[in-house]
Amino acid sequence: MNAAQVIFILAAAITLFSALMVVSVRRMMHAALWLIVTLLGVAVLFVLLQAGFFAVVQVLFYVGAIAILIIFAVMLTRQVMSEKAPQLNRGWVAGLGVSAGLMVILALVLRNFPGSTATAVADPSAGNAVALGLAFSDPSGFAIPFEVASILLVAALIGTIYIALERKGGEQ
Amino acid sequence: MDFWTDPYLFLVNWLQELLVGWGVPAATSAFLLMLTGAFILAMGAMLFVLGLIWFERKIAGRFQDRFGPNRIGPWGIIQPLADMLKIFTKEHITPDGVDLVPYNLGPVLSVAAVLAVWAVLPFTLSLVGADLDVSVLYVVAIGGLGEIAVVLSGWGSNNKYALLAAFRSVAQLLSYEVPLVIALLVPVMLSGSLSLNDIVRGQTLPYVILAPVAAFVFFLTSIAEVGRSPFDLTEAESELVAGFNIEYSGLKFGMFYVADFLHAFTISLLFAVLFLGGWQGPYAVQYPMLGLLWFFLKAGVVYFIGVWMRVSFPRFRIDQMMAISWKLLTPLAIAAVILTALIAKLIPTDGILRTGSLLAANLLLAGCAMLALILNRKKKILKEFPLSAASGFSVKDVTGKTQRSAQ
Amino acid sequence: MIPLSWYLLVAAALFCIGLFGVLARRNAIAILMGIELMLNAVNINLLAFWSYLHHDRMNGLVFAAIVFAAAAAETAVGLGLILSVYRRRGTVVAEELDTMKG
Amino acid sequence: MTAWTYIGIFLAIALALPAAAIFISWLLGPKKPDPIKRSVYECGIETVGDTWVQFKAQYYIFGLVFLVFDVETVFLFPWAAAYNQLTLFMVLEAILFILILVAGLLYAWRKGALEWV
Repeated sequence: MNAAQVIFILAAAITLFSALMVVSVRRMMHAALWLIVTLLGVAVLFVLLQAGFFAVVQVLFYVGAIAILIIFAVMLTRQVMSEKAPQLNRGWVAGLGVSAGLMVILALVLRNFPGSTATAVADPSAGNAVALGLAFSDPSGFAIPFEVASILLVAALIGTIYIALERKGGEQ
Repeated sequence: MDFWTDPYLFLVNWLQELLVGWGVPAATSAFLLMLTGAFILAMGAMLFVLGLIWFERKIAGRFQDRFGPNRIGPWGIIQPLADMLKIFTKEHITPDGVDLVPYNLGPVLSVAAVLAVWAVLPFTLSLVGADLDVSVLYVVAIGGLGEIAVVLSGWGSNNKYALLAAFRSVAQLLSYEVPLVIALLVPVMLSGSLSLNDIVRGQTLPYVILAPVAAFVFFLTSIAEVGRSPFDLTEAESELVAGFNIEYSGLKFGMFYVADFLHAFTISLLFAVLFLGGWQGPYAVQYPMLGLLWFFLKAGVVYFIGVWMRVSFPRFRIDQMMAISWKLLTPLAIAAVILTALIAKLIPTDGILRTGSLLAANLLLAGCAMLALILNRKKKILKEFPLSAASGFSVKDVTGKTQRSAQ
Repeated sequence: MIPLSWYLLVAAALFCIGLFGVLARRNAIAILMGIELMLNAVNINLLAFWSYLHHDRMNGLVFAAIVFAAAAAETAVGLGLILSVYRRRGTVVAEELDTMKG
Repeated sequence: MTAWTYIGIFLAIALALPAAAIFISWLLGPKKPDPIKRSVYECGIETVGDTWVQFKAQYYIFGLVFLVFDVETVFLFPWAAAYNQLTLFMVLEAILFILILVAGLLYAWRKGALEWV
């Protein structure tokens, strides 16, 4: 039970507990704050996987941008009455059944997955950002996804501005 | 490596041998040393703020032609300590309907978000907290946590004005983080690594000479990120009462105050690391402790300029502030990145030619930005006072129609 | 050391919690948060496989970076839609948006 | 890995120090609760309605443009870190990446999304 395993168990417990709170807590603002705790827990898991760049990007991007955007959205659509109404729709039992079933299936698949006993973690230096940068830019590597990602982002930007911007003219 | 050349490393090794001598296994002794080192650094930063408060109040006094604190102790040195003791014994008033966890977590997280930056700052050749290979991004990510602290305290205090002020402040922080992050690309490109330590080692020639535009953008955006001087709309007295920290009293309010000062000095440390060459200086390699002196001197100069701006500039309106970030600083930062990327690749060999062309390109870019500003200003003036109505002045009445005055 | 199966189990659990959030919550923004959890679970899996089995090739890392971009685009457009629906219908509860129902 | 353990320790201490200071100050400070003292500060006027305020979509638009430019940095920082080993063609690729995103910014500028209404 060395230090890494203790940290892993702690981080995994915090992540899963706060994820459960995200889906079950009544008030939307609290759900958003629990989501931030989940994202920080996942960042700790990335550190344990020797992917330091992704841990920092996770905190910078998810906690710094997406969580704040969700909090803005929660603020923009606040209604006093909807907080008291039941937060789960009628078919929530079916939803619980489906996800529990999926969990059992995944556990079975993992049990006889050959690689799951692999423990040898190779040298940590291979996964740093410079190697990723090279992979992203050399044409034989992943240059195409690099450019497609920017087109995807601009499309999302233009689409959302077109939708969300209050046009001065007739709205309803 | 005896005591005189590098006291820090000598001390660490001596302690290490001492602990191992007592039979403490190597791993735990390294852990203990790390723990004490981190504790000393954190306590040092918190106590450093007291000196900072005194330094700023004295300088602000001098700018406004008055003495600043001089009652307690010689030149008022003990004044911040007296303030601290007073605020330590103040009552904590918690208003009703407060959301306890976010309310109390807000001030703690805002100080922790600033303190955590000190973990990766390269103080000297050997004295580095954590030699992280992604420390530039770590610093920006910790800035993101500061925004979460603002949201927590704004939401937790269950006060309409605090909530509104918190979101205006977050909107400002967000729109100023974009040019900050883009301007950070330039030092990373010039030094070829994401680690602050390598950036400082690569700066035999400070990057402020190679990329002055990026340095200017970084300086302005980091001051806006702290929420001080011209960009301090969020807790301006004339605006929304006292911003998001209305409902805090006693030391919790004191914590926001400490976070504000510590953050102001941390950005000057960062500016010194990224653009002024950190501990680089004469004899800094042979005697690393001397590097610490250069580092804090450079940061002090940048901090002085920050205080200078804070005292002399009027406050920006919120739409002006947003316009500056999106319409001036972001295009400027993007242009600086593209310019540096192209030129540093076309002239790969280090030397006068490369620095000269980089400097020229940056100055050219700054000139174009100035020109664009002037033309835009002229266009705006012309729109309001069209030349055609030179004979009589045109007055817009309530309905917006232009009435021509009598000749 | 930590065997790979631990990571895969945690990722699977996170994915199922996210799935439950999507299926059972009435508020559209809570559904979006559920989707965020599922995307994070995918990221954990990608990085776990990269870190344990294919440390030399960059596929896992590049895929995880693209998941970041996809999550950004998805959240931006999703929240934009929710806001404009809220402005027009005045409600954010997913069940009441049934004008397309036959 | 030792760097990350140091970061972990430092974050724990950075959270513990202010919390300890506030706790000590809570112990030292006087505790005289008083209903008037505990009422929400509203420049002296009674608060009207619960604390919820209708926001403009302006906040969301700024958050959105920030989100897109934040992801841009996720892709550009590895490229900037590997800058010394890149050829000119690769540099032009990244500049194309930046120009595409600048097109998005210009669209937002033209549509007036960046105005603070």
